[in-house]
Amino acid sequence: MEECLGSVVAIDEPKKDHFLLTLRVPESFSAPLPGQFVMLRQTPSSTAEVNGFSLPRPFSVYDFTAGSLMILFRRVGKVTSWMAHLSPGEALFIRGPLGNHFPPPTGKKNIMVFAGGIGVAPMHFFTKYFRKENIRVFVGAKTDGELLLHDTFCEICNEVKIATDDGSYGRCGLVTDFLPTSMEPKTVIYACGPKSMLQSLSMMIPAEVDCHVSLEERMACGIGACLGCAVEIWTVAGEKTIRSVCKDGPVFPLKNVVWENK
Amino acid sequence: MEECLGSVVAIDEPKKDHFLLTLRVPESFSAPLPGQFVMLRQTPSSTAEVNGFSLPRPFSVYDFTAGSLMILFRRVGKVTSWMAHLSPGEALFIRGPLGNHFPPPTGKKNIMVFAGGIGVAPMHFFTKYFRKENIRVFVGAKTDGELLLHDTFCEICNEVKIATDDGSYGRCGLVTDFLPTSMEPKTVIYACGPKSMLQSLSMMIPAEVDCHVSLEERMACGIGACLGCAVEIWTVAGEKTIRSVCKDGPVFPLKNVVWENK
Amino acid sequence: MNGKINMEVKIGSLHLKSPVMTASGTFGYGEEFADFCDLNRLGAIVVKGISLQPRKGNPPPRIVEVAGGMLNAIGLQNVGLDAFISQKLPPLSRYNTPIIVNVFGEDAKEYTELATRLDGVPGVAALEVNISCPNVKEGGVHFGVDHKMAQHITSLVRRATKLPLIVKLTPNVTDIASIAKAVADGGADAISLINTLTGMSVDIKHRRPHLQNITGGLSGPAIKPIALRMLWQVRKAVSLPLIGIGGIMNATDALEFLITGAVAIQVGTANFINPRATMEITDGIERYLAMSQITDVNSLIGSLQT
Amino acid sequence: MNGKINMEVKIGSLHLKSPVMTASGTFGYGEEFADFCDLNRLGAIVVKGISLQPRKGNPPPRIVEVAGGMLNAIGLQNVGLDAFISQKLPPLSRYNTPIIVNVFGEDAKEYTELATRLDGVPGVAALEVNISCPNVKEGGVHFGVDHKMAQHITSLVRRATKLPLIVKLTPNVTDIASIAKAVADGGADAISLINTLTGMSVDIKHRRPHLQNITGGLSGPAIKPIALRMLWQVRKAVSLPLIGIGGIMNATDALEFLITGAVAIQVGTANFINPRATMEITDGIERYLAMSQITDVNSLIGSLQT
Ligand SMILES: Cc1cc2nc3c(=O)[nH]c(=O)nc-3n(C[C@H](O)[C@H](O)[C@H](O)COP(=O)(O)OP(=O)(O)OC[C@H]3O[C@@H](n4cnc5c(N)ncnc54)[C@H](O)[C@@H]3O)c2cc1C
Ligand SMILES: Cc1cc2nc3c(=O)[nH]c(=O)nc-3n(C[C@H](O)[C@H](O)[C@H](O)COP(=O)(O)OP(=O)(O)OC[C@H]3O[C@@H](n4cnc5c(N)ncnc54)[C@H](O)[C@@H]3O)c2cc1C
Ligand SMILES: Cc1cc2nc3c(=O)[nH]c(=O)nc-3n(C[C@H](O)[C@H](O)[C@H](O)COP(=O)(O)O)c2cc1C
Ligand SMILES: Cc1cc2nc3c(=O)[nH]c(=O)nc-3n(C[C@H](O)[C@H](O)[C@H](O)COP(=O)(O)O)c2cc1C
Ligand code: FES
Ligand code: FES
Repeated sequence: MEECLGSVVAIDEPKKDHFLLTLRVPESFSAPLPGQFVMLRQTPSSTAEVNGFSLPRPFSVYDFTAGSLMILFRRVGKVTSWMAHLSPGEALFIRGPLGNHFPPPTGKKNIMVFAGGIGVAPMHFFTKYFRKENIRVFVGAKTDGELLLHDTFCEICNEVKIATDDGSYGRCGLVTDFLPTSMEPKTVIYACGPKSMLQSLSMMIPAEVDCHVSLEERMACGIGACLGCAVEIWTVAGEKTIRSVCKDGPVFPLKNVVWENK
Repeated sequence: MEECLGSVVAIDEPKKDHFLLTLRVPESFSAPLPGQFVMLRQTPSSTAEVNGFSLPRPFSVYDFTAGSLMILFRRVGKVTSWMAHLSPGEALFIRGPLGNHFPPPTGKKNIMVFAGGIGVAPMHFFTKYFRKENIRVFVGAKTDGELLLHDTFCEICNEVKIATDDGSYGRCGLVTDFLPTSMEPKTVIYACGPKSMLQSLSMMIPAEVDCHVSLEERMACGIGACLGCAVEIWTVAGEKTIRSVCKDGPVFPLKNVVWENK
Repeated sequence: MNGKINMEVKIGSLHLKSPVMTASGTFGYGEEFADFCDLNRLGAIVVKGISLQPRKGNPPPRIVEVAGGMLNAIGLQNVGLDAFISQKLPPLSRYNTPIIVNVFGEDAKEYTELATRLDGVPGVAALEVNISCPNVKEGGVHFGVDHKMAQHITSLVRRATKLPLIVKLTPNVTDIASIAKAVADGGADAISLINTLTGMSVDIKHRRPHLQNITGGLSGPAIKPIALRMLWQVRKAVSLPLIGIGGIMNATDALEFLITGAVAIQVGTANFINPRATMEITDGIERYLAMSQITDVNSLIGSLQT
Repeated sequence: MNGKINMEVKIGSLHLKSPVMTASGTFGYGEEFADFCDLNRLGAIVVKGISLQPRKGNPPPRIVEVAGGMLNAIGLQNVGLDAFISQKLPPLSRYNTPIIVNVFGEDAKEYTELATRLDGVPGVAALEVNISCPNVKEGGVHFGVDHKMAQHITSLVRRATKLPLIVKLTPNVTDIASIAKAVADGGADAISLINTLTGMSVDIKHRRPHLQNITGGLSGPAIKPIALRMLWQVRKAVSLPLIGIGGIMNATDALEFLITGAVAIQVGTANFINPRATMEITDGIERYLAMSQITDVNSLIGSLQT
C-alpha cells in the first residue's frame, strides 16, 4: 500500500455542511472493503509554501467503484473546511485503504445496521457492498438538517428506520431506541456513530449477540506508527490491553471495547 | 491610513518569474507618492484555516491611477510564490501607502534615475509621476531575462540606457558604470536597487550632489512598531543613529546612509 | 457589542475595561496603531521596553519569518527613559486606557532607578519588569533564569515603586513555576508570561544565520502550546493574577488562555499581521461569552476542567 | 542519484550510509514504513522507545494538532524489552540499515539493565538513551533536566554496554550546553537533540485540555528554531558528534541542521504527514550537494559562517 494522488471529480453538498466527495484514484489503489478508511492530505501544490502544518485526516470509504472513491464528510474544523472548497481537478494525497473491515454477515439471518450522524458513511458502503434486502438499517441524527442517506438506504434495503434527537424527522429520540428487546439467534449488528451511541449499544446488546463497531480516535499516521489512536480492548483472558484503532481497527467486536466510566 | 481589501484585476508575467499585479482599491485608499510602498497579506478566506503563519510583505508602488494600484514583483520565496498564482477576483489586504517618498526634482536640470533589478518598480512610478523628458534613466539587470521596463521608460524619457551583468542586453557591466565622472550643478540622482549598487553609488557620487535612494530591509509591520527594519543613519552632528526604513524611509539621502564595512 | 456582558478584570489595584492588552515591543508606543484601532477599547497598552539610556539595538537583519512564527533580534532598541517620558508618554495620555511601562536594566541598580523615576509619573498605570529578554546579554537574561536573582530584582523594584508591579517571565527555563514563586515572594502584584523562546534559523543558500545576531526570540503561534503549558504550571504554583502571552492570533487563542487561568492576555506578533487584531479579539471574546451565556468574563477565567 | 557524492557519515564507530535517520516514536518499529520507503536507503532506524516492562501508555485523546505542529501524550507505550527482541527486531534484520534502540527507564537500575541486556544482541547497532521524555513522570524527565543525574545515567549505561552510546536531550531546560557537557563527561559517544517541548492546548468548546493527559510533547516545524539554536549552543560546548532533531519536514530543514553542525539528522513528525519524507529529504540533500558542487556531505557539516 502506498500513497497515491487522487483528483477531485465532483463535490456536492447534499445537506448544509455535509459533502460528498468523488475522487478519481489510480489503478494501483486497491479495492477497499467496508469499514476501511483512507487518510487524506493536501498536495504540495503551487500554494503549498504558504500552507501551514497539517496532519492527514482519516475518512471512511463511503463508496468505491473501480477508479472512483467516494467520501462523505462533515465540515467540523480546519481540514474539512479546506476540503469543502475543493473543486474538480484539484489533487490530493490518498493513503489507503487502511485498517481492518467489517466481517461479512455470512450465514446470518438477522442483520441490523446502526448509523449515527456522519457514521452513516461506512455503513453505506457496507449495505451497498453486501446488498442484502434483509439488512435492516437504523439511522439517527441530531436533526433533519444533519440526516443523511436515508433515501439511499431505502433503495437498497427493505427496512429503514429514522430517528432524530429533536423529532424533526422520523421518530423523536435516539437511534438505539430501535434496538429490539429480544433478538433471534443468528443476529449480527454493525454500527458506526458517536461514542455515546456505541456505549449505549454496549449496555443494551447481550454478550452472545455478534456486534461489530467502527471506532474513531485522533490519528496522526493511520498506519500504526505513532500510537496516537489508542483504544483499550479486553483480551480473551479478561485483561485490558492497548490496540491501535488505525491498524487493529477501526472495527472491533463491541464486547471487546473497554468503556471508561467518565 | 488603514488596511483595505483590494481585489485582483489582472496579473501578468512580462518576464519569467516577474509579475505585474493590478489591484482594484477602494476610494478610501489615499493616492501614493513615488517611493511609497504597501504591505500585502492574504485575506482570511475560506482556505485561510489551513494557511500557516505569514507576515505581510512590502512592495513598492509601481503605478497608481484612481482606484487602481499596480505592483511589480519578482518570485523569490514563500509569499511571492503564492502571489504568482493569484487570479482575477481574488482579494488581499493592502496596508498603505506607507513610508516617505522621493522629494520632487523641482528646479533641477539634470535628473538621473538608477534602477537595478526589481528596483525598477518604484523608479517607474517616479518617472511616470513627474513625466519629464529630461529625466535620464539607467536600468541594470543581471541578464536580459531579468531586464524589465526599458520600453516603458523609453516612452516616457528621452534617454534610457541599459546594462546587464552578462552583456545579454545593452552594455555589459554594471548600471553604475553609466554614472558620469563629472556632474553639472543642479544634478539630482534617484536610485533603487540592490545594496551593492547603492553602496557603489555612495562611493562614486560626490557629497555635494543630491542623491536619494530607496532602501530595503526585512519588515514585520511596515508602520514603525516592531523596529525590525533598522538602518543606521548619520545625523547632522556626524553621529550614527537608528532609523526605521518603513517609517523614516524607505527613501534616504544617500550620503546619510551608514554602510557597514563587511 | 452586548451591553450586558462584563469584560472588566482586575490586576491587583489596576482595573482594566477588557482583558485584551498589547504585548511590549509589538505595539510601538501605541500611537502607531491609532489609525487602525480604537485605543480606548484596549484593556491596557504595554509600551516597548525602556531602559535608562537610549539603545541602538542590533544590526540588521533583525527579523526573519519561520514556520508558525518569527524570530526577532531587535536588541531592545529604545529611546531611553527621558525621551520616553517627555516625547512618547504625553500623546498616549489622550486615551482613556492604562499605560503600562515595560522596563529592563543592565544591572540591579538600573532596575531600581527605572522604578524610582517612573513612580508617580502621570500617565503611568503600572510597571512590567522584563527580566527575560533573550536577545541582549545585558537585557536581563541572567535575572530571569535564576530564581534568586529574579526574586532579588523583584523586591528591589517593589521597594522603589508604589505602582502595580507586573514581572514578565522568560520561557527559557527548566522550571517556570519556581521562578514564578520567587517573583511572588519578591512582592510582585502580577506575573505576565511568556516572553520569546530563543531560536535560530539558517539561510542554506549563503550558509549563515538569517539574523545578524545569530539567535533571536521566537514569537507567534509556534510558541502558544508552550505558553499555555507554562501558564498552567504557574497557575498551580502561585495565586497572583496572571497575564497570558504567546502566539495569540485570534479570539479562540485568547480564550484558551483565559480558560486556563489568565486574568488578561497580551497580543504581540498578531499586531504586525493584522493591526486590528486586538479589536477583533475583543469582539470575539464578547461573542463567545454571549453565545455561552456568560455575563461576566471573570466567570470564564480559570474555568478549565481537568 | 549522483554516484560521485559521498553521503556517508560517522558517529563514533558507527558508519551511516546517509545522514538521514528516523526519530524514535515516529517510525514505529520500521516495518510500518516498508511499503513507502526503501528502508535500505536510511542512515539508521531509531525504533520506538523501549522499557524493561511493556507499558500501556496514556488514555486517549493522545494527540492533537496545533499551529505548526502537534502535541502527543503517548505516554511511552511500548511492547517491552523481551517482546522487542523476540518480535520486533528480527524482521528489521532483513534490512541493510543500522537499528538504533531508543531506551528509557524509570530509575537508574532499569537503564543499566536495559543497556546490559541489549549489549551484544544481534542486529542492535547502537543505543539512544532517552533521558528526556516529558510525558511520563517516570520517563526520565528528572534525569534529563539535571546535569548531575544526566551524567550519572550516562556513565552507568556507558559501563553496561560496548555499543555506541547516543544520549538524547530534552529541550525543557535552562542551559542545554551544561547538560550536554555532563553527558559528554559521562562517556556518551554522541548526543541527539531535541526531544519534544512540553505544551498544552485547550478545547474552548468544552473548556478542557485537548489531551487527556493535560500536557503533551510539542513536535513539528514549530520547534525547529529552538532545536537549531540548541544544536548551535551544544556544538560550541562539546566536541561529540551531534544528531539534529526537531521539525525537519524537508531537505531545506535538514540542511539547516547539517550546516549548523549536526553530523546526522532525525526525521520525526514529518513521517506521519508524508511517509516518504525520509526518501525525499535524502534526495533533496543530494541535489543540494550536487548543485553546490560539494562532493562530500562531511564538508557541509558545520560550515555555518557567523
Ligand atoms: C477511522 C475514522 C473514520 C472517519 N470517517 C469519517 C467520515 O467518513 N466522514 C467524516 O466527516 N468524518 C470522519 N471521521 C472524522 C474525521 O476524521 C474528522 O472529522 C476530521 O479529522 C476533522 O478534521 P478537521 O481538520 O476538519 O477538524 P479539526 O480542526 O482537527 O477539529 C475540529 C473538531 O473536531 C474534533 N475532532 C477532530 N478529529 C476528530 C476525531 N478523529 N474524532 C473525534 N473528534 C475529532 C476536534 O476535537 C475538534 O473539536 C473519521 C475518523 C476516523 C478516526
Ligand atoms: C520598501 C520595500 C519595497 C519593496 N518593493 C518590492 C517590489 O516592488 N517588488 C518586489 O518584487 N520586491 C519588493 N521588495 C522585496 C519584497 O518585499 C520581498 O521580495 C518579499 O518580501 C519576499 O517575500 P517572499 O515570501 O516571497 O520571500 P521569503 O520566502 O520571505 O524570502 C525569500 C528570499 O528573499 C530574501 N528576502 C526576503 N525579504 C527580503 C527583503 N525585504 N529584503 C531583502 N531580501 C529579502 C530572503 O532572505 C530569502 O532569501 C520590497 C521590499 C521593501 C522593504
Ligand atoms: C519585535 C518584538 C519586540 C519585542 N520587544 C519586547 C520588549 O521590548 N520587551 C518585552 O518584554 N518583550 C518584548 N517582546 C516580546 C513580546 O512582548 C511577547 O512576550 C512575545 O512576542 C510573545 O508573544 P506573541 O507570540 O504574541 O508575539 C517583543 C516581541 C517582538 C516580536
Ligand atoms: C508520537 C511521538 C512519539 C514519540 N516517542 C518518542 C520515544 O518513544 N522516545 C523518544 O526518545 N522520543 C520520542 N518522540 C520524540 C521524537 O523522537 C523527536 O525527538 C521529536 O518529535 C522532535 O522531532 P520532530 O519535530 O521531527 O517530530 C516522539 C515524538 C512523537 C511525535
Ligand atoms: S494513527 Fe498512528 S498509530 Fe494509529
Ligand atoms: S517594519 Fe516594523 S518598524 Fe519597520
